[in-house]
Amino acid sequence: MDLRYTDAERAFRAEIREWLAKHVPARPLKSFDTEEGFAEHRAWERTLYSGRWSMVTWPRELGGRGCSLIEWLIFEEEYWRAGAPLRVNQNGVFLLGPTLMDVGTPEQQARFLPRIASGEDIWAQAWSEPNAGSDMAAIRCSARLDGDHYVVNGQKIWSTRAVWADCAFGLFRTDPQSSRHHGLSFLLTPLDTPGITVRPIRQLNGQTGFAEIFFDDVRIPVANRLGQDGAGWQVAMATAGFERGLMLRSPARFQETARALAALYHQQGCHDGALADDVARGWMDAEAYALSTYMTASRLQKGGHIGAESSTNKVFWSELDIRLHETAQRLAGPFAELTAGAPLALDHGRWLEGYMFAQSGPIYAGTNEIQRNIIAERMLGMPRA
Amino acid sequence: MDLRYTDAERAFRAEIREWLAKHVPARPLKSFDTEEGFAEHRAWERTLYSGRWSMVTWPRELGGRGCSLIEWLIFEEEYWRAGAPLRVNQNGVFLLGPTLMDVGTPEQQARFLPRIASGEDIWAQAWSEPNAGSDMAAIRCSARLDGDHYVVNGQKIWSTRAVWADCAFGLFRTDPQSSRHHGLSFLLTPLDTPGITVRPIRQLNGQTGFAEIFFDDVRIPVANRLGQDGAGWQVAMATAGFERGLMLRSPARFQETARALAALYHQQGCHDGALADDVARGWMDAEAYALSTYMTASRLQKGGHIGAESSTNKVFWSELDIRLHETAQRLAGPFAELTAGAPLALDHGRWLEGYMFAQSGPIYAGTNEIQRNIIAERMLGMPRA
Amino acid sequence: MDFTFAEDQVLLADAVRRFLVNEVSPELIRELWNRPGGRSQDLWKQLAEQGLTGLSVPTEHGGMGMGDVDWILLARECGYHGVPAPLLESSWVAAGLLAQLPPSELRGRTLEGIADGSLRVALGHAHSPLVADADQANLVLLERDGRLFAVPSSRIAMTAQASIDPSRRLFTVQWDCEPQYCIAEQAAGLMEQAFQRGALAASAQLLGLAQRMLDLAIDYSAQRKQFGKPIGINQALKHHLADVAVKLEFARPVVFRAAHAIANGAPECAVHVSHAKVAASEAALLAARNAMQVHGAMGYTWEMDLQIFMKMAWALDAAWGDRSLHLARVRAHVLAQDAALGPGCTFKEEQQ
Amino acid sequence: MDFTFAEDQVLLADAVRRFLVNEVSPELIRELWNRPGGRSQDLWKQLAEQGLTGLSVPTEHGGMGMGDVDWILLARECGYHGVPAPLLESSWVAAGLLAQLPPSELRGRTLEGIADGSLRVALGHAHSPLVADADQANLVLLERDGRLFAVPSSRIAMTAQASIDPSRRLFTVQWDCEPQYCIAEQAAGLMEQAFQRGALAASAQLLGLAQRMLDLAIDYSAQRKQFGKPIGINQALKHHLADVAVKLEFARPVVFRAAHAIANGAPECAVHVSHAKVAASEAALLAARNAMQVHGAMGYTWEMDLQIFMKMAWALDAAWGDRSLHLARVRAHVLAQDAALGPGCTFKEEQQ
Repeated sequence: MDLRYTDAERAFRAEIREWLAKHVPARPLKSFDTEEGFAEHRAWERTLYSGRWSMVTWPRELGGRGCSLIEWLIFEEEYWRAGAPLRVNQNGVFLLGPTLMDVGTPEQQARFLPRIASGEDIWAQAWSEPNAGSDMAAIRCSARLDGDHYVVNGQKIWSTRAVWADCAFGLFRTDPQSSRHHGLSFLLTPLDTPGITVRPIRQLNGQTGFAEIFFDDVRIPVANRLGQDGAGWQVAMATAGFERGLMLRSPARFQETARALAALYHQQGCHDGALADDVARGWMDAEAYALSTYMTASRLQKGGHIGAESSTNKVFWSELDIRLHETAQRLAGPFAELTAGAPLALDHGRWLEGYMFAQSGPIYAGTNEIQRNIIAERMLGMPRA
Repeated sequence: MDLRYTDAERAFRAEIREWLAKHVPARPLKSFDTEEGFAEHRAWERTLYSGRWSMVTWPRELGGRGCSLIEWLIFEEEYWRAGAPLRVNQNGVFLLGPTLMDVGTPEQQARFLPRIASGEDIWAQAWSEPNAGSDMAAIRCSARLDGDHYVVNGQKIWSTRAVWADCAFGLFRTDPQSSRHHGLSFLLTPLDTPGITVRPIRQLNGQTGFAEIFFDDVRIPVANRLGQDGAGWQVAMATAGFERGLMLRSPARFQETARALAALYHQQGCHDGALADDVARGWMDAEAYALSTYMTASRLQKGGHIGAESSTNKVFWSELDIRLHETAQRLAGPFAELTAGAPLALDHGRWLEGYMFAQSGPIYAGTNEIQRNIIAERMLGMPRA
Repeated sequence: MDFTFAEDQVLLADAVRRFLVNEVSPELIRELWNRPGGRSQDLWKQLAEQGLTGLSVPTEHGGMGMGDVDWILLARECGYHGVPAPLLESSWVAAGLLAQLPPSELRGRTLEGIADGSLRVALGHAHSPLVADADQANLVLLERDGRLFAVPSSRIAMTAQASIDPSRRLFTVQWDCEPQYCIAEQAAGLMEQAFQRGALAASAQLLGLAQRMLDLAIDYSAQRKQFGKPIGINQALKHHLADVAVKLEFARPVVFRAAHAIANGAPECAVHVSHAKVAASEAALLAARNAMQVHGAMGYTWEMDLQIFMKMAWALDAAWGDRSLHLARVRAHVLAQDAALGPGCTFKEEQQ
Repeated sequence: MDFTFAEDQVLLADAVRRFLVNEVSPELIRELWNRPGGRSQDLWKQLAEQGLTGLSVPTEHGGMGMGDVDWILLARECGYHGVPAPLLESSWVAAGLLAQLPPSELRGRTLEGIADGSLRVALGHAHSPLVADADQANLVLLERDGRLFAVPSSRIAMTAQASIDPSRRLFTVQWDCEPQYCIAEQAAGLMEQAFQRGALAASAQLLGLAQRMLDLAIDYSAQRKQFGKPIGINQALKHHLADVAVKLEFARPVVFRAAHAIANGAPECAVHVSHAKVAASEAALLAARNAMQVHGAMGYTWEMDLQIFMKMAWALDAAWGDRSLHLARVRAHVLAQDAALGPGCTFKEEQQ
């Protein structure tokens, strides 16, 4: 155990810090759940790519930096510290990218990866269906083989980024006789393919952060299938593992929120002892999440694997996020109800916006009830019903 | 709605307050989970009876005062305010007594009620069995009819007061062919009947607050059956309703604890804001429980019935009791671990003792998990599995 | 001692509930959220026709002369249905304050206007710079330097401050101190009582909102299927909603009792109101959180009604004194050296 | 940056675990709870034979010269098995303090005694008047007026203060200030470090206790049947224990990091230790509560092992600084005007 950074790690930090200081936009970008904001974020992804910072853990030959997980954590720390924009490209960089590297053919890797890296293709997820949310094995969207194409029919829902994204990846039932998690395949498709209709879903904050995707005789080339026909579930589980595991929510995000919360405490001239404790606990828990991630990253670098603790991560950060924003709402006093547009809204409305977004944390990427089942059954070995 | 006491209610309060001031023992009695303490408490029940205070809600002809539920609440407030002893006779006064009045024959009422009122007979509960705890319908203790007696065999467990009590009441399976909640009967028996063995169970605090009761060909007269043969479940549910409902834990108990907690806060010279809030919240919740009970009592007096809210009561007071004692333990700082015998123990060790006892609250009289199921299914109408 | 409502109070609440079920649907609320001005004159007219605008107005001024305990069940219904109109602020809180003033032409005229629905009165208080509905009110009651003013809204410069609940139309106000608008030289007691009444009204609405969100979640849990069965069979979801039921069950009597305390001028009234606001807020916030969790991703959409009531709950948690303010009042009471705590003190002041 | 343990540290912990599984059973703990004096000379001898008593003692005095990071996994095992002996207090905390002193005959002799198991040293600290194991220790390290004393226990008047965990033998002490027992003129820094090390040792034990209670509850939930099935199939019980697992998962790295901070004299060491104590305490208390709930009425009995570890957790929550003390330290850090918070500050001091 040595909790000092190496000289190389410190140099890496200095490099990204310097680059960000020069490049992070002076004014915050608009939300990528708006059309204009999406375009701004896409441009930011290109800027990141120009500095080879868009996917630091990817191999050098793909335009990445082959960073270790510790370096990735340093990158994230500096990124959040600098107040850089959220990553509109997250689905591609952290989910599809690693999956492609794992199970994609060389041809697929060459076709898709560079365009993800450069931000040319922004990817949407197409997992859930109206009756396949927590129960993802209930997927019914069909993909019938017809020559060298699949013909896809059905509906997806809760597709993040899908409103303005270029492409989508997801699971489809390629074997009509199959049930549950058998007979599914993992397909990739541009969203401008004929027969695809994207219907935005308006969310809590009034914006359209996700969408329904309707497939009506949509032809997807067999070459766009990732992994074997019928092996989609396994591919998807690996992807979901990346998601829940380490990279969906880096600790830096919550450390930044905890820092801002302490600043808000001072700004509001608060002297409420219970709220002071809540602020302190917010910091403690964000630190704990960071320490846990450093420990996991160290272990993975030595060849370890991430298991059911990805479920403990999901539960912990999503509930921490709610607590942090609840505390902020209490610190805001009578101003807690003001939205971004109100002149008296604190910190330009970030806290209320964040509070709303935090509501989704215990739900997406597998509800926390499902995660707790997984923890109890797979990590603790408790009996199934 | 009129939240002022009537003149009669005020006079009642004055009367009990005066009597208690004269009669409450100057030094606290020993725990009734010890032999000596049990005897002391039995003597106290006789003293209470001598003043007609042992069962104020019972009819006058049985030695009670025919008090309204509001008067009962006043009685309890004064009783706890005066620091009077816990009621060793609780099973008889609040559970068996009302059940006897409901479904007992005149002969049974004449036989059992006066001896309960006077404290001559202290009753134990004999509900649970080793494999019938939360699942009380799994009762297997058999009572085979043989002439004008039942012959009882089997084992009961978690029988409160049974170590030194005189009699016990409980459910027994009188129809060997029956299953679940059918074919059970509600029987009463002296504990010195041949064939009965009582084995004390040592609990968390080292004392023996409950016991196992073993029945080996024990003969119980049919005349000791309460209600019809095979109708024991219905009789027992009525009894359990009394228990969970209003009278098991009167609000005064928690209001007294909340008062003592505020005193402990001052005594410890505490300036911790979060703990100050916890003390305030303890008071608020104890008040809320009192207000809720006054509302229920008012409603019952107008002919209303108590339903699934008895489950919300159980959940609320049991978890409140834990919070109150957790706060006390935190206020105690380094002294929190000291037991009654330690010279530096705060308030003669009442807080740690109470903390241990509070642990049982969410478990006995139906675990809080079962209560929450009942609330969801019976009160909210959610679907069963 | 009788902690039940009178039969006519319950009947009135039933009647108001039937009225609101028909007239205030989530569709109306959504429509008003999108309408400039955000208010429906029709709805206000109907409320006046029902006599609700004049509930607190003395009978000699055309009202029903009712009190806080009469209001409390109605206010809960207003919360349950999310009434997108300043009924409670104008007809309970402001009217209650005006009714306390010595008789005057302005007082009489204003109370009559409130009763017949032709006038609306807004009110600012010391614990927030935000004044709800200042723009469409005829008068705004405001305090300055210890004196109370009834300022025509035309004499006030306003800046809109958008709330997460678009049914709440908030403004910061700038106004000059014109002596002709002064209606009382000693504002402190009146404003404190109005503040408490406002907090009580918010508490009652929060009870209603909590119940509404609970009901929505129960319904959703019965309809929505996963793994081939209604999601409501999951023990975790049952316990989420049971927790809400418990919280609500023990907030309700606290709010009712606070209404009685205000109505009877109980000496520790402020503590009871603060307790009520904290308890009702926390019940509603827990209902919002757990109903959201039961709804899953659907709860996060604009389409589901849950979001409407959730935002109303969030807003009312902040309004009329936030939890820190009200907790501090309770704390000061409980931790006072001479505090009368413990059994037998619950209705102490009512005994005197 | 490498946040993993070295292989030999893990192997040592494995060996100690195997030793404790065999030698420290709940039966032994129960027996010692009933034995006058409450300690087993045999067990102490075995601990010495394993080299554990001399782990912190410099090699020149017959010890193994190991540090805080080496200890941490072992201390967790001591918690898991409820070791009823003052190993951590004497051989880690007191030995660690003595090792800091300049060489002297007393220092050398005492450290050698600690290493070979012939001597035990107890320690009092400023945040509690209670001294553990003062009666059977040969020396008690105590501070007065800023100076550090090593007082023979024969020179101390003691009053027993019974703990809920009978394995903890607590005393208040009275002693005269005899100059020949003074071992350092400047006690403050040494005592503060010893206090932190004590809090760290308690934190590690609390991690072990939490894991033990979790394991007991998992086992019980699989064995105990209700309604014909193991109770562990109930989602409510699964979630109770999943909550414990989450709490524990995020307390563990905090404790490990605090060990590293003490070992390396990190400038914000006190904050890290306080964070560790709070996190480990709360994980253990949640484990106690939820394991109790899973055990049902059985958990409330003396017979089940749960009560042993529950009481140990309650006691250690109070010992070596309670939560209020440690939370206050963290709070002061977080709310300092110049606090270095936010991303990139986690290992800030280690960078320097």
